Order: sequence, then structure tokens, then C-alpha cells
Amino acid sequence: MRIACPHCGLRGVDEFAYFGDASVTRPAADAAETAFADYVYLRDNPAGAHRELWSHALGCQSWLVVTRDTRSHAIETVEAARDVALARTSEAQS
Amino acid sequence: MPEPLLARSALRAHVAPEIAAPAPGVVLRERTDLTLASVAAFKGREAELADAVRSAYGIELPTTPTRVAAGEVAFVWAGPGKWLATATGPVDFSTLPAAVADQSDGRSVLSVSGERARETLATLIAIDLHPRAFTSGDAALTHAASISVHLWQTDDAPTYEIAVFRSYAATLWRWLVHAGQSRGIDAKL
Amino acid sequence: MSTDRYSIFSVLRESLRGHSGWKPAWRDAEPKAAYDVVIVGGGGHGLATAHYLASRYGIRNVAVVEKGWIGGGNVGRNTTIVRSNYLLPGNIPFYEHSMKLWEGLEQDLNYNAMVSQRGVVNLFHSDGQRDAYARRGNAMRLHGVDAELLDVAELKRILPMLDFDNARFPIKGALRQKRGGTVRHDAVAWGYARAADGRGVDIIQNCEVTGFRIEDGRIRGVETTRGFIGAGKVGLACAGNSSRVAQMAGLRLPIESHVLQAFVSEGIKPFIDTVCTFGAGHFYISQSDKGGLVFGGDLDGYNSYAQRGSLPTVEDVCEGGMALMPSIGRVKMLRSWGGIMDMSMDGSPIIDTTPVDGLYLNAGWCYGGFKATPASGDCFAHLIARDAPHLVATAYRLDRFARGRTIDEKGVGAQPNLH
Amino acid sequence: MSQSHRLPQGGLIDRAKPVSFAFDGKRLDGYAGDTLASALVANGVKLVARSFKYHRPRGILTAGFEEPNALVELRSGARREPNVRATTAELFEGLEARSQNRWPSLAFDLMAVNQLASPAFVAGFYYKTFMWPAALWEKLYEPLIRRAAGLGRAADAADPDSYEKATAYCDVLVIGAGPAGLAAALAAGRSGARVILADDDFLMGGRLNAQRFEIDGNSSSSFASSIVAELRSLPEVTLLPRTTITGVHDGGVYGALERVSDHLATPAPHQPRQRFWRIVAKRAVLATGAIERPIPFGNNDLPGVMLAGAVSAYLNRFGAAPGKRAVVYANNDDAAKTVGDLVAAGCEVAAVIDARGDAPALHEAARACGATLVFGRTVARAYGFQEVSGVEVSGPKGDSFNVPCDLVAVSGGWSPAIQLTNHLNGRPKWDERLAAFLPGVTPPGMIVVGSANGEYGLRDAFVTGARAGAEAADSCGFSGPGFQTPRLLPEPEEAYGDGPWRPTIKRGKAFVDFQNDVTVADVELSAREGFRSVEHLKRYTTLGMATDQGKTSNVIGLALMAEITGKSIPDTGVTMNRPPYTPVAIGALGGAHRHKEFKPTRLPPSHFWAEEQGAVFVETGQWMRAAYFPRTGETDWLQIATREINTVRSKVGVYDASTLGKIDIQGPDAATLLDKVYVNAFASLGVGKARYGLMLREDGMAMDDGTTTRLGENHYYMTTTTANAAGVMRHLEFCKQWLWPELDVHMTSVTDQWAQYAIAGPRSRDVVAALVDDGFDVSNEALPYMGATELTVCGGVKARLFRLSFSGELAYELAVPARYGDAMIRAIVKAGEPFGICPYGAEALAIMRIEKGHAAGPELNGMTTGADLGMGRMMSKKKDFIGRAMAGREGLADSARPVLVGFRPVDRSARLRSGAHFLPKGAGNEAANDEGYMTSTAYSPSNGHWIGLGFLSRGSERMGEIVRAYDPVRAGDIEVEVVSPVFVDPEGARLRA
Repeated sequence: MRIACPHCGLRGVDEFAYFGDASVTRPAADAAETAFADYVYLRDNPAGAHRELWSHALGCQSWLVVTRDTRSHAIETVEAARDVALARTSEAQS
Repeated sequence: MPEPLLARSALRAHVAPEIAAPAPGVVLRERTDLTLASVAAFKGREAELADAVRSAYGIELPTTPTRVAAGEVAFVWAGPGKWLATATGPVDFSTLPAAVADQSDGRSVLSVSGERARETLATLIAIDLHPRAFTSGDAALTHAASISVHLWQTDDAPTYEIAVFRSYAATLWRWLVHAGQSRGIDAKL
Repeated sequence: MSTDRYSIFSVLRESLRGHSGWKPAWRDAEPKAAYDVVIVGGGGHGLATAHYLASRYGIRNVAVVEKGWIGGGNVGRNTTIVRSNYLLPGNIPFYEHSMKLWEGLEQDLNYNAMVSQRGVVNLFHSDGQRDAYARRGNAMRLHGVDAELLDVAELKRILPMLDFDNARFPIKGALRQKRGGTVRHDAVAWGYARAADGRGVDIIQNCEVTGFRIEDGRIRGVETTRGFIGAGKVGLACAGNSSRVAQMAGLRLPIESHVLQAFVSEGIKPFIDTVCTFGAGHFYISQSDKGGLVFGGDLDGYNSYAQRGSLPTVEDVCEGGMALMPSIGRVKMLRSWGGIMDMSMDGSPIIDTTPVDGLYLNAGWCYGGFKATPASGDCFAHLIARDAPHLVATAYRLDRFARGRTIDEKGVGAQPNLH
Repeated sequence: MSQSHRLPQGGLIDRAKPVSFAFDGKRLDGYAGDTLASALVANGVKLVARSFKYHRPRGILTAGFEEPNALVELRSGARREPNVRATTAELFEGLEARSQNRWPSLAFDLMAVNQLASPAFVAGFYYKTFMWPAALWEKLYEPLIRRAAGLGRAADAADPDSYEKATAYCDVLVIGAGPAGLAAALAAGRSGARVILADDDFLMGGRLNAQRFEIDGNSSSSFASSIVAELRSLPEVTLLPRTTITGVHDGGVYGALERVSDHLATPAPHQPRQRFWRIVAKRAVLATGAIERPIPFGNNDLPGVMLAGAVSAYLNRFGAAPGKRAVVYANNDDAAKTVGDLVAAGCEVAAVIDARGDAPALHEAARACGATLVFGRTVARAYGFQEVSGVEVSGPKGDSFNVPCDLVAVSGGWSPAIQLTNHLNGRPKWDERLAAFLPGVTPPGMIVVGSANGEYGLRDAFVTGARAGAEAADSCGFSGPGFQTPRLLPEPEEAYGDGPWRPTIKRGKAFVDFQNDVTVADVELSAREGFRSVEHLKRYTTLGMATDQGKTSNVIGLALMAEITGKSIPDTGVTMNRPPYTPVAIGALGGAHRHKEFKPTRLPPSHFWAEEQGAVFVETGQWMRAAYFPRTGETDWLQIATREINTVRSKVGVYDASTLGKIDIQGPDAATLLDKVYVNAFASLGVGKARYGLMLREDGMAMDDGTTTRLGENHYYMTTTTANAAGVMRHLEFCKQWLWPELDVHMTSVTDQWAQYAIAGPRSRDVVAALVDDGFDVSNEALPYMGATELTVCGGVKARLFRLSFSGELAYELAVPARYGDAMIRAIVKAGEPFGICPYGAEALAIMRIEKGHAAGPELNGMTTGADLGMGRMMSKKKDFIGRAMAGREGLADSARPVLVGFRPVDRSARLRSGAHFLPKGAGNEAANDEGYMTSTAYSPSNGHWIGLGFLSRGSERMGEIVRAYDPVRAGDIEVEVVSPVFVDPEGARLRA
């Protein structure tokens, strides 16, 4: 598998470290304990399109949000996680 | 009063073997004369940093994986909003309006050049170094086998410079020598 | 006349008549309208569950529905290792129960699954690792499980081909469980299928579950590609597909599906007579009765349902192999395969009821499902039959994550690809 | 007679270069350009192997990598390689090959008694027996089975040759250098695209070398060599002969094995034996050709039964005759070429037997050579002792007659070599007309051409290859003149065949999978017992599971099962293939970095100095750390560590702490970030002060700890444990980039920038004072405990000085740029001499930290909470931080959890061991009584006895209680007293001195 880092270009999967589901969001500090438990432990785990976090660990250290098909390993999009997170924050504020 | 401290490389011949080759296909050396610094722009102050670099060194900060050099100073892209500043000889980068950390000792820089340099590097580094894909002025953050490296090409000989965390330098040297042996490597400290 | 019972005598008798009297090992059953229990998943765990439901808990009106052919999933795609060398009190009794069932399996099933107790050896390379294995070995001994620490001299006798002299991570000893070993994986599925079939269980192949019929919070049956099948109780034993199937019942699980590759070499004459794991090199190896070196390493590390792995993992595993036993350099890798692992968030399994009445869950086996097969079947059958967890599986509850009662052998937290 | 079966002329061998070799110790001759198999053929050697299960005599079936029979052991000792296909092994001077799986010899193999028992040894027989008594399985049955199993032997010692891995990129990868591949490579290459052409053979050209075509008026082999010559002249074309594409992987990555030196006795100096390539290709053209199928009949495994295409290859390419009087048995017209080749080589064609009713081309060929022509009949069996001496031909009415011969050339049709198209789960599709699987969904970017796509004609190969090569280049932005199909003589079109799969008369075993001894009867039994899907068939009978991976057998097995069960082939199943395409040496996949170079070795700045001191080193992850520094006369590590500790506690010692992770953190939000990742507060830390911090994972368990110093308002310097340095860095970036992207803060690893030395002991201030430049004050008032300052040492070298202590003594950590690290340690030792300084290593440090009750790796084991570690009160209630919420869960807040306490043996002379479990005094050795475990133990020189740290249920409430430390794996069981985890200076007076 090769992942197109938006900063560095296409690189082999061995440059990247996987973290997991990018669709879960850390609850607010005052959220209930169960909300944190769901965040930490529960996953959709779809067979198909999956938004997931990777770190370009042996590259530019950027965290990435990769949309990938878990059946074919075909990658649809790769975004800088920071951009996605900033968009999420501004969405939440607006 | 103690004696002044001598600066020393991370390499010694018994962990970084020297090899002579009469007509070398690849030449391996250490660059010991470089000043290095990590430079990262603060939020909203990217333009200020770019201006400062431009006015101090006449360099346009690269925003893609490239290296821009002017005289003895160069800025190598090191990730979004981050650079590795390099200079031949002592230059103080800490006055730049950015997060600056001295890396002159944190990295060892190895220079690999010669007509079989690409072939040698292809055994350790998995990015495409073919001239159509990577040429003088290009830079990359990648790995040599399992070792993180920051490399850039400085001329069409071709010459590559590879910055590696200092503690890994001896291993990387040995691995380069091993890979270069069938390709006529000349390695001298 | 046909032959039912397997033995040396029946084999000899059949050899005199061209083996014409053997019956199918199991019937290729058509689905009935309804069963007391429907097990979803015709892998090792599902078939074992059916067998124990029928043989131990007296429930014979059982169907196992399988979307493809039985035994085509992880029970046929693993490195065949069995062991009970666990660390934590939630796990040891369960895996030891499994070990004991392995030890009597062939007589129970009248099927030779080649349970081979050739020992499992875990190498250590530092004082810290030795102490961690001592802690594990002592925990095992407290649970009545065999465990011993081996020194280098003893290891050299058992595993002379290891790189003792020139290794990056010097070998300093090992933890061994002598009763651990290997089992012929496919035979486990077939043996359970044949035994369950013999007790009246319907094994229904090429029958994929497409949904659940749930009324008033209670399960009524399963929708399948071969029509609706009514069921008093439904047990899910879908391994890597657990999340997908559970989702049809509205459940979200603490599970990610990951690919684990394994490899076998061409057959060679006897080379290694035990199972050996090399944690520092992410490598483990044994040799099959057919002569192939069977080996593997870490997960590829990302969610996948593709049953195939990536090249860097193959290279890492072989690099580890060469670091451990450099005399295998010229032995050739013959085949690779990838299994879909239901990686739970703490690395330990789940055998529990669900919020849907009559729907039971058996999942989260990570890469350890094969060795668990008999106990998983027995405990799941117990849970389904009695609506109470089996004594050795009380820790495998679904709510343990929310309650902070996780069973994390590796201490890596909610990061499935690291377990 | 030497080379009795070598033809007087012809072939692509170099008759000017004779090569001598040995098979089973017998010296034989061949020529450069031979394979081992062709040289054996040329020498009239037919018996080359014994089969796996029945030990039946076996010969050479094919002329390529699909060979199931002719496997040999090559070379000897540490270079011994098992299961080498004689058909692909290149001959070299002095080659030594041995037959396998026979005893005492190949011709007289006592294990062939297995054939007598063969009626019982059917597929799956072992599942049905050897069950009683259970104890005999490991002791008797299994060892017997194991000894019988396997063919060759692994080497005796570590592989002395090296391997190399490399990455290559190209626009177009062409796989296979037969006519289609050559055309594709040339069409792509002429466009200027970057092209790699890989072929497993040492001679490129594929069937152009094995068959006799006329192309543009010349021989096909010379045409092939002219194309190869042009390809070689193109600067962006790379030719990789002796290279097998082993796998197709996600993202256009292809694995390839190049046999760099296997055609030599030993590799040239510094050359690897093999090189494993990862080829990243934008487009690929698959031109792997097709594999001929045998036809099952009785004794179809007898040496002398050979595939027709292989017969042609031995005759045409190698100038060697596999027999003198041949029977050709085929179901397709392609075999007509073999008839022609045999006649041209002067061999007699005794009979041409066509399983079909009517097949003009084959009949024409037979007629032309005057052979007996038989059609509509089948070969019932071959006969002969250890090699074929004739065949029995049977007709539809049960009539039969014999034809004496020493060679049976068989063609059961062709299977396109589509294995690589399956590697990304693309299922092949069955083609009824061709009776073969064709590529279904192909991997992204791959085009399949020529015979591999069922287009068997030579013209089709050139046309489809050229078109695909040009298209592939074009899609990468390159266009060129392409490749024009040369002038060809017409050839027969019906190069495919279907059946018969089941022999009509069952006399003699009819083999489907030669290598695994799977017969037609085994497939029938498999069907009878319900193992009818292809997956069950394979697993139950082992069909297709041998080293040839069923390349010649899978389709036959499937067709048989379909016929037996009355289903279609697609309904019976599809044979899927996974990497590798052909077996790959584990050494090649492992690569160059072996033994001590298995992983990088990180050297800290004091390493060379420590070597000079005679330090003993210990691997700590990738780091090499000095464990202790022996002095003359000292031999025992504990004695040395004790001396080092006593020196530290009474005078002063120095330790290289540089391996700790060091992270430079700058920015207006630096404090905010630290407050989010640490359980305790850092925003409130004063400039010039350091603080111990604990980090949790989000699940509430302790992740890492260390001290962080505030160097400026917006500037912190964090240290992490050695083991977690990279992980903590990634975690901080995760927090910054993903969780709180609004933060304005930057982290940079400076682990390698600073050489950091701990100078510890009551005289440490004296040593430090001797090193710092004039004007810097290191007094207790100026630099109190947990203070930090930037200064210069030794005449202007910039440095950071921290008043930190892991040992519990008055101590400093002095950091200087790493280039001065070597000189610094020497200067420290020199400056410390008047005060009695000694260097100390990791062992002494580990003991001293246990004496102080500091948690380290064994306590931060990922299963412990802040409260377990006795740091519950450090966890801020005023702020959110990672792990806060989950740390509050019932299971983590349970007061019965084991917590960190100290232990000492009741019998003070007793030794403690980590890993022991705690049981209440008087309780039985049962799991129910397990109350925790010992994590760290040491002989404490300061206490004069062993001490330990460990986790004990409710431990902090049980001070003074006696419990048992139970350690059966080391025969240990001693009583210990629960004590405070701080064994030295509990008030901390010394470190504040």
C-alpha cells in the first residue's frame, strides 16, 4: 500500500503509523464518563470506506486523515489531520 | 580551569569503517562543518518569518519538499511550516521570529555522491531518486531501512546529503558502506 | 454399507474395497424453518459451539449457518499454535480449559486433529524481559498451568539452530510451556463439523446472514440468502466479520478488524521441534507435520477485510526469522495468507449476552482465536444453554470497557493493532 | 557415454564451454547455457527424484518453474539449498546436486515400501487413525510422519551469503520476456518511458527460444536476441533477467526476486546471492505465458512422461533429446509442433494419440512423419520399471494395445499463467472454449497479454503485447513508434484442449498433483466424503499445496471434481493464488541487515570513552548503554555496581543520561499543551524550574514520566523515558495536530542534540563548580533542587545545568551539545578526580532508583494507573487532561487494586526476585490468593540486603505485614515484609543539600 502524504507525496505504507478510526471525536471535558468510554473503545469498523488516522512517522510527522476502502485498500483521499480538525472546530463554533 | 572541550564526530573508524576505492562509483563523507537549526513558524506569523529569512539570507522559504540555498545558507523544507536551516560555518539562526532549536549536534550529515550513488541509496531508501523524479534542490523526509533521514540533492553528480539523528550515524555509515561495497565505494572519515 | 467410525481398522477395511464405503464427513444440510439455536459462522468457534451444545448441553436442534464453506476463515488461516501461557487471571483459566479440551479432543471427536504437544518457547533477551516472563510463569503456576524458565544451556539443546553467538539481541533464556504445541487447523473444523453433524446439528453452507428479526427486543431468527430461519436463540461467532454482523442487530462493538499474515515454507526434513517465539524480532515459528516451517509476525496494523497483507510486513517477518535462525536463509517461503482478526480494544475476547434478548456474542479473539476454539465453543454453548457465563469465562464481559475491567495482557491500551 | 542424448547440433547452449557437474556424486558433463535438467536429459538421466508420499520414481516433467518432480538439493553445508527445481537451476562448473527423500539411494529406495501400503495411505487417512492411544501420537506416530515428510534439508549453518533489497520505480513494468513481453517492452521503451522488463529465465525470449518459428526469415531465437539488444540500448529500459515477479501488492508495488549469483558456485566478492526488489510501477503488462497441463492416466508419473512443450524446449533450446522413440499424447493441435520437433531432431515418433475425435493439424503432423495415428482413444497407462517403456492405449469398447516407447510427450492443453492477477483478490473467470481460467478483475494498472490472456497464437502475442506496451506508456505520458509485428509463418490455432480428466481404465495410479502424490482416486474420495468445494479439496487432499503450488495440477483437480459431482467448473470453485508466485528464499526477503546489524545500534555521546574504560554494555532497545565499569580485579557485576553506588552515595559519580528522550517545546501555547498531556500542572511552573510529570493514555493508564523544565515563558524542555521517546513525540504531535489544532506550539526532538550527564553524590557540586565558567553560581541558593539554568562550561561551551536527581543524592544533570559529549565526560572525570569520582552504569542507576522507590519501565508497564504508582494525589482536579475521565472508572478507582510498595526479605540474607507473586502468609499456592507481583528487585548496598518494589493489593495499608513472594519458576518462595518504597533518605534531605 502507498499513501499520498499531502506534503511529501506518495510513500510506502512502512513510513506511516496507524492510529485508527478518525470518525470518533474526543468528548468535551465535562462530558459523561460513558461518552469517553464510547470514544475510547467503540468503533464502527466498516467493510468499505473508512476514515482513519495515520501519522507520517518516518516522514514529515504530519497526522493524516485517510479515507480508505477496507475491502480493497484503495485510498480515496488523504487530508492533513490538522486541517480536518480545524474545519471541525470552526464548524462546531458556527 | 578545565581544558577547552574538543568537538568530535559521532563516527570513529571502528564503528564506521573507511574504505578506499581507486575509481570510486560512490563516495561517502561526513559533513562536519554545518550549522543546523530546526525552524518552525508560529501561528499567524508565517509571513513575518518568510520576510525575516528573505531579508537576512536572501532566501525564499520553500513550501514544498525542496532546499533553497543562497551563499553559505540554505533552508530545507522539513514538514508543513517547518524547515531545517543549514549553514557552512557558524550562523546564529536563533534570532529568527520562530521556534528555533539548534540541531548542529542533533544530526550528523553524510554526503553520498558519484555515478552509482543512486543505485547504492536505492538499497536503503525507498523513494524515487531518478532524475525525472528527484533532482538538485529536491529534499525528502524519509527513511533508510528503519532509520529516519532527511535528505536533499545538492548537485547533478549526483550528490546527496543525508541528515540523520547523531546516535544512528555509525549504523547508517556501515549500512551505506555495506551497500556500496559491490559498487566501488570510497568512504573516508 | 458405509463406514461411520474412524479407526485403523476401518481404514484397513476400506483400503480393501477402494475406500468406497466412506460417508461424507458431514451432511450438506438444507435449512429447516426453525431451530432452537442458530449459530452464525461455520468456523472453528461456531462448529465447536454446535458440538458442545449437542454433546454437553443437550441442545441438538441446532443449525450452523456459514456464508461460504465451513472452515474457510481463520480456523484455516492461522499458524496452528495452541498454548495457555497467559498472564492475567481473566485469561489463564479460560485458555487452560481450552488446553485440557485439546488434550482430549481426538477421542471426543473420533477425529485425529494431530494435537501435538511439542512445547511453546518464548525467548527473552534482557533481565527485564526475564522478570516479565517469570511473572507470567508464576501466574500460570498459580493457576495450575505448567511453566518453566529455561537457561541458555537448555535452550541450546532444544533449539540448536538459534543465533546464540552473533545476535543483535542476545538470547538469555526462555519461558516454556511444555504442554503447548500445534494442532492441524483444518482438521479441527472438520472434526467438530463431523461430530456435531453426527449429533443432528445442521451445517448449512453457502448461507449468508443478511439481517436479524428482532421483535420486542427479542431475537426471532435470522434472514439469510437462503431465506428466513427461525431461532429461539442466535449465537454470533463471526470472527473478523463480527462488527458487520453485529451491526445488523444494531450493536457497535469494541472491535477493529485487522489483517494478520502467516507464512509457510516448502517442506523440509525435521528442523525445529517446538514452537518458538522471538518477541524482540516480531517472529514466531514452528514446523508442520508435512515439513513446512510455519511462521508469522505482527499484524499489518490497519483495518482491513481484504484477507491479504502488505509486503513490508512480509519483509519484517523474514528479517526477524533470519535474525533468529540464520540457517533458514536458503529455505524458501512457499505461501502466505492473511486472516481477518477481530481485534478487541484490550486484546481479550468477549463471550457475553447482548442488549437483544436471545442474541449472544462470541468475538474479539484477536490473533488468539485458534487456540481458544474448544473452550470458546464450550463456554459459548454454556452461555447460550444456561444464560450464565461459564466459570472460566466470567471476565469476558462486554461492559468491561466502560467499567474499567479490561484484560490487557500487553498493557498497550485501546490500540488494537498493538495487541 | 557422455551426453548420450545430446543432439549433434542445434540449441542455444555454448558447445565451446563444457561444464562438469555432479548428480548424486556421479560426474557428468554439460554445456554453458544448460539447466541442470537439460544437462541431465542430455546425459540420458531420467530418474531424478522420489515422490513425497509413495517414494515413486520421478523424472523431469517440464522445462520451467512449474516443475513438480525434479527437485534436488543443491550445494552443501551452509550453502545447502533444498527443493531446487532442476529445470531452472543453471549449470555451473562444479555444481553438486543430490536427489532427495530417498534411502539409501535414488535407484534403490527402501521407503518405496510405502507403495505397498498405499491403498491405506489415501487422502486424509491420518485424520481417521493414529488416535489410540493418545500418548503415542507425540512419541511414535508423529515422529514417523515427520521424518517421512518434507523433501530436502535446510542448511547446516548460518547462510554465509548476503542478500540485498532495493526499490525501483518505473512507468511500465513488463512481466515476462516471451514474444508478448518483448513486444510490450519495446513498444513502451521506444517511447522513452521508464521500463523494467523482468523474466525468470536467464535467457530472454520465452517460447521464441524453445520453439522453432521463422520470423522475418530468421530463427525465432535470433529474433528474440535482436529485440533484447535493442532494449539494452535504450537508456530508460532496465532488463532484469533471472528475476521473478513474486507478488503484486497494493499501490502498484511488485515484489521481485533477482537471482544475482545462483548461476555461480559462490557469489563474486561483495555481491549478494539474491536481490529482492520492490518495484513501484505505474502500469504493468503481464506477459507470463501459459503452463501446459498433463493428462491423468495410469502411471503418468513414470520418468519419461514429459509435457510436450518441455520436450520441444529440450530439443530446440538445449539440443538434448529426452527420448529416442516417442509417443505424443495430446488433446490439442499445439502438440503438432512437438511432433515436428521430434522428427526434426531425428527421434522416432512411434504414435500420435489424440484424445479428440477430429483434429486436422495434429493428424497432418503425424502423417507427415509417418507415425501411427490414433484418435478418439486415450492412454490408459504407461508401463516400465523406473522409467517408461511403453503405453497402453485403450479404445471406447475397452479394447487396448501397447506401444513401446521411451518418451511420452503429453499435452492436456494450457493454463494461462494468471497467478499474479489474483494477488489483489481478483477472481479469475472460467473460459469454456479454452477450458482455462482467464484473468478476471485485474490489479489496478495491469494489462494481461498473449498466452497469459488466452491469446495463444504467436501473432496475437506480438500484437497484444505491442498494443499494451504502447498504451501503458501513453497513459504515463510517453508515445513512440511502437512495435510492428514481424512476418510470421502461419501456425495452428487450436492450441487449447479439454480433458479427458478421468482415465477410462484404472490400472496404475493416475496422478493429478505429482509432488504431493494426489491421484484421481484421492479426488474421488474427497468428493465422496463431502470435501467438494475447491477449498476443501485442496486442504483435504493437499492438491496444489506443494512447492509448485499446483501450477500443473489445479485445473485438472478442479475439472475432475466438477465431473465427479456433475457441476460446472465455476460452480465447483476457483483456485485463487497468493504471493509468492514461486517460492522465495527467506534470506532474500530478510535482506542485508543480519546478525548485529539486524536493527540499528544507537550510540550515546560517551560511548567511545566508555569503550576505552572497558565498560560492559547492555542493549536497551536500540541503544547500547554502559551497564557497569569494571576495574582491575573485579569480575562480578554486582560487586562492581555496589562499588559504583557506594562511590556515588559517599563521594560522586557520573552517568550518561543522554538516552532519555528530550523534546524542545516552544510557543505561546506550550504550557497549555503540557497541562493537557500531564496529570499535573505545568503552566504554574516558574521559569528556571523543573517538575516531575506523569502522562496517562486516554484509557487512564500511565504512559510515561519524566521531568520538564521551563526555560522561558514560552519555552519548555521535556524529558521522556528512553523507551518511549518516539512514542511521546508522536503523542504530542497528535494532541497538537488533531485534538487541539488551535494550539500555537512546536515540538522538536533534541534527544541527539544534547549530551546529558548526571553528576551525582555529595561532592557533585564541587565537580560542577570546577567545570562551569567564571561568573556562574551553582550554590544551593542560586540553583536549588529542581532548579535549572543556562550557562557555559570549560571556557565558553554553552550548557544547561539541571538540579535533578534520580539517584536520591545531591545531583546535577549537565547538558552540552553532543559534539562536546566525548570531551565533556573526560573533563567531568578529570574534574572529579580530586573528589573520588567514578563513572557508573545502567545497573547502578537501576539499583539506586529502586532504593529511592522511583517507578521505571517495570512499573510503567501499561497496566498501572497513577494511583497504583502512588501518584493519585498528583492528578489535578482543576483541569482536563488526557486520561482523566477514564481514570475515574470503577475498575481503575477500585481500592483493592495492587499499589506500589516496597519489600524487604524477612530473612535479610535472602534474595528477592522480580516476577514473584505475592500471597498472604499461610495461604495456599492458588490463583485465588494472588495479591500482586514484584516488579523490581536489587541488592541494596545502602541497606545491606535485598529490596524490592512491587504492586500489592491495598499495599499502602499493609505496612509491616509479612507476605510470601512466591516464585515457583525459579524455585523461590520467601517471606517478605511490606515497607515504604523509599529505602534511602525518605525525607529527601540529601537531594536538597
